[in-house]
Amino acid sequence: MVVILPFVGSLLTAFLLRTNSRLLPASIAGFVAATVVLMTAALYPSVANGGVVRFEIEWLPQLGVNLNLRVDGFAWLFAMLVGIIGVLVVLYARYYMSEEGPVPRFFSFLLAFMGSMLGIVFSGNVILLSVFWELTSLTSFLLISYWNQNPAARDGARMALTVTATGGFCLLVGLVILGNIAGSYDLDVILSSAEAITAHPLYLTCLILILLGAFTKSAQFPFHFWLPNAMAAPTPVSAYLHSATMVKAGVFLLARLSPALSGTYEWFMLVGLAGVSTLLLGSYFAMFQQDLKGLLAFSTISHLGLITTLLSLGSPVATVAAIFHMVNHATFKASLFMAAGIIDHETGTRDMRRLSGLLRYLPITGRLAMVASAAMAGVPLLNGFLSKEMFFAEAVETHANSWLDTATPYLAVIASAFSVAYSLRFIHSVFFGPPPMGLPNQAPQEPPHWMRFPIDFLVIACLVVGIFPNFTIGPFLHAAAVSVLGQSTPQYSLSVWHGFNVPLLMSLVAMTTGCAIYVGFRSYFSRCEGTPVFRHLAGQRIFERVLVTLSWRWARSLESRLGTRSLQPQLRWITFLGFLAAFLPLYLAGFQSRMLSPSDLDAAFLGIWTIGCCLAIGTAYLAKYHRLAALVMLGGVGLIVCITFLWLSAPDLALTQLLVEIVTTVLILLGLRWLPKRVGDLKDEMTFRARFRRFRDFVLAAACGVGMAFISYAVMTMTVPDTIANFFLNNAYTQGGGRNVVNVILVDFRGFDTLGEITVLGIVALTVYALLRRFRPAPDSLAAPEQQQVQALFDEQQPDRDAGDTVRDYLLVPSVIMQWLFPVVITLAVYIFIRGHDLPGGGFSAGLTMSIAFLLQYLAGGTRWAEDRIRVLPLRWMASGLITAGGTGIGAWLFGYPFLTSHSRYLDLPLIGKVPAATAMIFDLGVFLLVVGSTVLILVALAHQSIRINRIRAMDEAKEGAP
Amino acid sequence: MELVLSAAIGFMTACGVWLLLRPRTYQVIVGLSLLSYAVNLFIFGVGGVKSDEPPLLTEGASVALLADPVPQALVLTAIVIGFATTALFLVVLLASRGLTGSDHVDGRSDPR
Amino acid sequence: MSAIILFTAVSVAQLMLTTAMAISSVRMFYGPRAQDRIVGLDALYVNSMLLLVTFGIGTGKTVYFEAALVIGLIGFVSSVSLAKFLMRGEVIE
Amino acid sequence: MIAWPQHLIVLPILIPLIAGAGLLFIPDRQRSVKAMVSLAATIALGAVSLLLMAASGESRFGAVYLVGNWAAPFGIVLVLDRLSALMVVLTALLAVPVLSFALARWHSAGAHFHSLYQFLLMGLNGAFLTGDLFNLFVFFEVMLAASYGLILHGSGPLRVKAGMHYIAINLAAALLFLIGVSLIYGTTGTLNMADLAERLPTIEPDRRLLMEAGAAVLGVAFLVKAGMWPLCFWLPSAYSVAAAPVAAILTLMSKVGIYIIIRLTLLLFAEGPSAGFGSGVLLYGGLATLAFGTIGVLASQALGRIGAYSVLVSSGTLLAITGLHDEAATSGALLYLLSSTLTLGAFFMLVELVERGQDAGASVLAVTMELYGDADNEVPEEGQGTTMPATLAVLGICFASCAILLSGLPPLSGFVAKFVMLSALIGTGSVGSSPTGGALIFVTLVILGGLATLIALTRAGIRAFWSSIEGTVPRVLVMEIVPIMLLLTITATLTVKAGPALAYADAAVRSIVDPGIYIKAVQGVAPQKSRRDHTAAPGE
Amino acid sequence: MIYSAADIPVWMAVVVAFFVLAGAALALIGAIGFLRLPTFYERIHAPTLATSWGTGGIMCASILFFSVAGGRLVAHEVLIGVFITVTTPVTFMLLARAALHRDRFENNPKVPRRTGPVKL
Amino acid sequence: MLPYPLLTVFLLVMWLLLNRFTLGHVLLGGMVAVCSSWAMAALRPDKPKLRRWYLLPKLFGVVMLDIIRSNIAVSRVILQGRAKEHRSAFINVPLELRDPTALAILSIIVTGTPGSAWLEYDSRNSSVLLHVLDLVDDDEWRDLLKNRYEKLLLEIFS
Ligand code: NA
Ligand code: NA
Repeated sequence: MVVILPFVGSLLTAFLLRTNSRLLPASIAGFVAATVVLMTAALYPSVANGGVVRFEIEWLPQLGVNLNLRVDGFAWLFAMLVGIIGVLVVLYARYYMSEEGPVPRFFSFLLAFMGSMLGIVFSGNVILLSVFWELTSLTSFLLISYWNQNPAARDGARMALTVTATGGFCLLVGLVILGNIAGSYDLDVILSSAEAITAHPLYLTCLILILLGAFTKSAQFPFHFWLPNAMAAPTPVSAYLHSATMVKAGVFLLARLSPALSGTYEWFMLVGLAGVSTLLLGSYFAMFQQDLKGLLAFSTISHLGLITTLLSLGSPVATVAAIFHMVNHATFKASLFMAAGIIDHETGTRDMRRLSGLLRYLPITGRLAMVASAAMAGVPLLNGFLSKEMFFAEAVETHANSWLDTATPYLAVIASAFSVAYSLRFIHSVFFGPPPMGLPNQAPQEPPHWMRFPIDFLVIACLVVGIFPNFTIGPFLHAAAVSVLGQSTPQYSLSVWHGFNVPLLMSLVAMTTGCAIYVGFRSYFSRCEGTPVFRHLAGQRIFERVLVTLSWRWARSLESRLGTRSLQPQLRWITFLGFLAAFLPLYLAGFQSRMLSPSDLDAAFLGIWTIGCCLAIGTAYLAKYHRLAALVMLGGVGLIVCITFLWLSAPDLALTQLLVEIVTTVLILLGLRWLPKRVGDLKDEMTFRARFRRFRDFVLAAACGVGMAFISYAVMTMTVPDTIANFFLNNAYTQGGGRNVVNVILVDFRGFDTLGEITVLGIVALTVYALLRRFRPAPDSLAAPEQQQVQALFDEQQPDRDAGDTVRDYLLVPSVIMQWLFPVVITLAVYIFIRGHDLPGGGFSAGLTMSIAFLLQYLAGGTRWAEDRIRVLPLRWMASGLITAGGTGIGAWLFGYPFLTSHSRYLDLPLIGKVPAATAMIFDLGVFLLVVGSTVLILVALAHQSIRINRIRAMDEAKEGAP
Repeated sequence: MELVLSAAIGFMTACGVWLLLRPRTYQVIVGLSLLSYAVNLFIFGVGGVKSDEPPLLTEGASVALLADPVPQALVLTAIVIGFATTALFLVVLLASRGLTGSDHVDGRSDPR
Repeated sequence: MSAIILFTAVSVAQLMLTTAMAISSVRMFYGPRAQDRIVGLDALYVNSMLLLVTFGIGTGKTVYFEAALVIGLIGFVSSVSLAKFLMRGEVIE
Repeated sequence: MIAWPQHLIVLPILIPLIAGAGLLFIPDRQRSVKAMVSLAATIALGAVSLLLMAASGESRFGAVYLVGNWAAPFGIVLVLDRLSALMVVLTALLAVPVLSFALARWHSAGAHFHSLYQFLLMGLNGAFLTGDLFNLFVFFEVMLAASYGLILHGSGPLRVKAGMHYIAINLAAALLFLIGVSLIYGTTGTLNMADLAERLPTIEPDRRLLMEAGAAVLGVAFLVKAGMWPLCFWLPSAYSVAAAPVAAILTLMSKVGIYIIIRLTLLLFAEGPSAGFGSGVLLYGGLATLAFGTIGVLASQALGRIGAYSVLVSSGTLLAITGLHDEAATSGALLYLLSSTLTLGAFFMLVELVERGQDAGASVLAVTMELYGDADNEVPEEGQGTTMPATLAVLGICFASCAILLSGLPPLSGFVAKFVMLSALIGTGSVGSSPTGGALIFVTLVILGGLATLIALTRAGIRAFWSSIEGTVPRVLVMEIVPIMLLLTITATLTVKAGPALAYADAAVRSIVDPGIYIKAVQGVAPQKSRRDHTAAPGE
Repeated sequence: MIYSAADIPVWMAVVVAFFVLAGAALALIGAIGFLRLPTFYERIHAPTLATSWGTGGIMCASILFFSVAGGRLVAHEVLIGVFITVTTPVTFMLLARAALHRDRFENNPKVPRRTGPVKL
Repeated sequence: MLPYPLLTVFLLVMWLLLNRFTLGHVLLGGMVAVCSSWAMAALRPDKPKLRRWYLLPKLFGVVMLDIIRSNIAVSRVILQGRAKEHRSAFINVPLELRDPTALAILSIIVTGTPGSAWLEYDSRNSSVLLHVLDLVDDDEWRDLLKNRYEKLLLEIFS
């Protein structure tokens, strides 16, 4: 419920997008956040003594991933942190956010983020945790890019998202591995199977992946660079996400999983190395920042490194210290960010070089900031001091026998010194010194009281915790520690004074050195551009360069290298892979075909195919320059194929092939007119590449040819004992009522195929029609063909001739013959149709014949003449055909049979006798109608282009003539 | 028969593939036609080839010797679909030629 | 006896017709003009039609007749279209 | 007499057929009538498919329908099991919103949009339902023919060029399909998938080898459709230039190839002498596709191309999973299939709306000219779109959802599906077992793919929504944005109801991994008692 | 319907064989002429051998064979003859005309001119 | 009802030749023939005025004989090859025939006969250009065309 609430609030706020007020969304947000705090607080009694509160909704029970919430001490403490700081940030933002912006959006995102964060904290299931994990990445993206007009905000947001989402993906995989090692994704199970996990061969992989997730989120070196860039976000966002909560998710996760993962050498080295280097580098970089928020960001990085280092040590006390420091850091850093925001808000700049002596204008804010900075620097009596002391104490102790362990105390002191230096710099350069010159806002003044209230609150918290740790944070910290460490929770003391010991000495050294550094390098700090020594280690630049190179340059060149946009290579691939697909299985298995036995060789058949092959080669040879010749020869090949079908017992195929051949030839001829003139036999010089291409294609073609020949021989000489054909042969007459088995298969046994096939024809006709409606020929095809121009000119030049005489005379006699053939061909079509069920023929051949009858009339008289006399409405034919065929099938339902069940009987007609009648005939009629419609539509649509072009030409000429 | 037919299929496949890989749209459409001849014959052949045994039933005759009607039915479907797609490809290549002014398969206008 | 006579005659006729087809296809390939190629195609159609009829006589079946009939009646359509294309540069005006 | 509900199985094919044909009777001028008829048919299709899905879950195996009342290996059977029901439902779920999107303007950009659309649905459903290899070819062709028409819908140089490539490639693939099918028939003597699976173990070795060669050739044909590298180069161009609703519905097309591959590999090569045939190719081909798609996504600037390459990413993922032969991962893959198809469908439509703002609809239509037959002008009604103030916000939210879904970020269904696959592959349950090398590469690539998608989409999204200085808000109709939101809502439902969805997917996978169930179901159905009476026929 | 060659008397077989061979021979001669004749206008005469009595012979053979073997008049071959006779001239006329056009356009002196030159 | 009786009869005969001669086929064929004739009527061709149609068989016989004769002649020309020089030539024949159908029949006769080819009809001059493979005498050819065929055709179509 606590988790859901912010999301509900978020949605609610999102619906307020149109309001101009910032009060309403802010109040909703504040109310929600406060409720969250109260509800969480109410859970305290149940978790105080190591208790756990659970709540579960089923989501993916098969994989053991459910909406499984689990609150223990640690989660509770963290949730309180999220909630309280959330309330404060909302309050602060209510004043901070300008009214011009889409404020409801801001609060909506903020609440969504809060929910996601709480989700991470409360997840009792690691997968659920990673879900919320990525949600925080997404919401933070939206929050950082809140001022999306600003390129820096966009880039910063994108970088943050890219880095943290990458980490999130890694984390997911790591958690999946972890879950699989443990046998469950349940957090409790995972935490209790530490031995199995650390002993597993995938432990290291899993650890690295999880650490990647945690480190990216918590801005650990070398993934720290996104955080400073995320400072383009509005300050409340920085205060909330980038100091108090989201960046803590990484260390939270480390702490959460440390019982299961820690304690190994790998853990110590990986986590420790990252932690120490982050600690050191973060503080080092922070000293040289000129931007207030930049300084705070690097400081945050450094403190996160501190927490990570603590967690790397793996000792119980270190873990307690880590948890403690998470809380402490959140309090002082959030207040510092808010103070920086106020400074920015009031003065208009965050550049420390321009700021100076602000204590005069912002006395209260300044003092609050000083206290918070002191806490950051680890000054005694403040909460920062306590956790830092614990850190020093732990650093000194020996945990692992390695150089890193030895170096840690020294590095810790150095980093601490740096942090003193930058804290000093923050305070001194901003609040002290001469009054500022040339600020964008000339008169900075204290903000409204309620805007400052969050800072007041947090700084007081720093003080109270720093002075009375045992009464304030003590019990909560204990509950958290117990829930993480369980039985091994150590005895620790939170008192301010432990006596004079090594950690105190280290603190003193760091304090003094820090002051010395600041005093020594003060002027250098304010002059420097970027960070010395590590200037070129600008993570951001490297990241961007890598990203651009990887995701843009390499990707583009790889895309063009691995892919293509041309057709030829693609077809080459397809043929090549098709060849391999057939070749490899046979080759690898050592397929042996039987001996080639010269089966009964028919001389005429051999002769026919000798011709056929020659024609095929001729076609291939002539297709480039002699299109018409190639078409003629292609027609020859088609004819040979047709003879072959007939020769080899397939009269139906022969008939169909023949008709299709004729129609196809006419079709291609109709198209030929629109292709460019090709000047024959221009032997273009062949480059080596072109030669190579040709050679390669030749080899491929030959290989495919040989392969097909081989396979077809192998399969032809192979007898299959029980094919389904036997059933058809035995039942075509008794069950299907036809003697032509092929036709019975087509209209009855497999009529469904035919239904689909005629649909294809219909679709193609529609497509052709649709495409040709927008057809525009190339400019060089626009003119009438040369022959027509010559003939028209001749008619024009001869005094005794009228325009069009030549063509009229030319067609006079042939067209008479073609007209008289019209009824004859129709009769033939009817004949072919009627006999189909018993003998070669059928709806398809009949339909083609019928359309050839129409075609002949178009040929004889031209489009206008033909359409003046016979108006074919192809769409009607097609639709009727499809509906007839489909309707015949549906008709079977009326008799309780499945779709397309045929029925046939002999009708006893007077005078005539018994006549076979089958519903399959009606189906075939549908086929006939559709074929006529489609074929005519295709032919006519193409033929119409000539007329259209005349019209276009006329229009163009009119246009030219007009001006 | 089988030998001649498979050689023929091989020949037509080779010519068809060769044309299919050429750069001119017209060559491609002719190549596709040749290939579909080859494939149709191939489908036709997989049932085994028999001369003079068309699958037409006659009273009292044995059906055992008749040619396999299934591949024939499949080829019929394939012929129809092949016809349709050839028509379509033709129109598309015309449209492409009209819009790009070139009959290159990629619409390029350079001669090679 | 009649079977032998017929078989021989049909086989020889088929060979002759095949040769005729081969010759026609030579013209189809060499031209020299488009007209020659088209006449070649037409001749190829006619000769193959005759071949089919002899095949029918040889096998004693009438079912091969339809293909021949179709060639006889509409086989000319493709050559007519080709011819018209040559004359007018366009098949259907 | 068979029970009426049995006929429902054939309805997903018949409704679009009759609707598509009937629409031809309505003249082009009565566009709104056409639109209503088409929409009604599609909605009816949706209702039927949901009924079918419910029915398929009732028994252990769905149902088998003998078209033409012929017993199994001889006639054509339609097989409804959970998997095919799922695909049919997916088709309808995508089809209804896409059609309503198209009704806003795209349906008038060319002739016969509605008929072609219906025929496409018919082909898709037929391909999903059929249990016969050659019938599958026929429905593939129906689907492809309609897709040719739809890809060219709206015409214009880009579409025509991409369409030509698409057609040429698919024609070549269709030839391979035919070669494969006929080789299978020639070596086994059957076309029925169940019968084939039953015969396969017992045929002698040399026939089996040839059959495998046939299956491999067939596989190449499917892989062209599925878009496996290096057979996929046509896909980005074709999908990115197609009209938005067309591209949206075409996202299903690549899934058909995958569906068939899943079905056939599990049916034919799950066990017996040919077990595991081709799985290496699927796995490594799938991985290559995944990698190529990822690269393409990164390398693309235009949103349309990003979407198209995402189709490849999704194909690659599914192919690789199929090649891995892991039951649990396969059910994850089914979820992934659902999620990615719906998302990409939404994405393609969204892209058009987003880009409309940038490119003033210039790409919408090529030159309109006077037409063959009746000379009605076909200028789509511009100016109906009102500029909604919240338009950008809504588009932005949709875009973000698509980005989250496509990159597999939590919490939406893209993540759920990916997680199920990863979880399965990394090896749930078997403590101590390590995943295979292929699985590890797969996991890596899937993660990288998600990341690349995220990078590319944020880059593109920022450019589209935030960087436009002018901020020209695209003119968008409510009826255009609602379908997109509907699709996204479906994915959201899928997220919330992930448990039941996964349970369904598990059941679907369980019912296909055991070929025996399928074979028994198909062969167990006897035809109705015949009424044919030819025995009394007079002789010729 | 299947008719066996053994069903017909020998003399009939001889007659049928004659017609078949005569038809085929004419077709072959036509083809040879088509190959060998020097100009196109001459060449188009040759194939008409095949379309006239080439076809005629083989059709007669077919009619005789099937009628005698089947015991009833089967004359559908007549149709083929008629159709071939009617349709072949269409092609030849159109082609010859196209050739004429071409020759005139190329100013080939061997063909008769139209009345008047054509200049494009 | 029957726009072209002769055509209808021809179609019926065609149907019966294609199928078998039964009552059913006569009826069915009749129906098909009538419908096809109507389809023909839709084309609105110039209706030929057939007068003495009974002369058609005579024409048929004459042509058959001529074709046999010319078959032999042309075969000889081809087979003898270079040995016998033939003289091919173009001739122009003026015609009185105007009816398109009659012209069509004439053209079929001329082209169908080996050795002669119908090249070009000029409607202005009403003349036809023929090509003859082996021309012995121009006038003999003109005479053949005009007296043997055209006269008969003029009688049939008047
Ligand atoms: Na300063
Ligand atoms: Na002649």
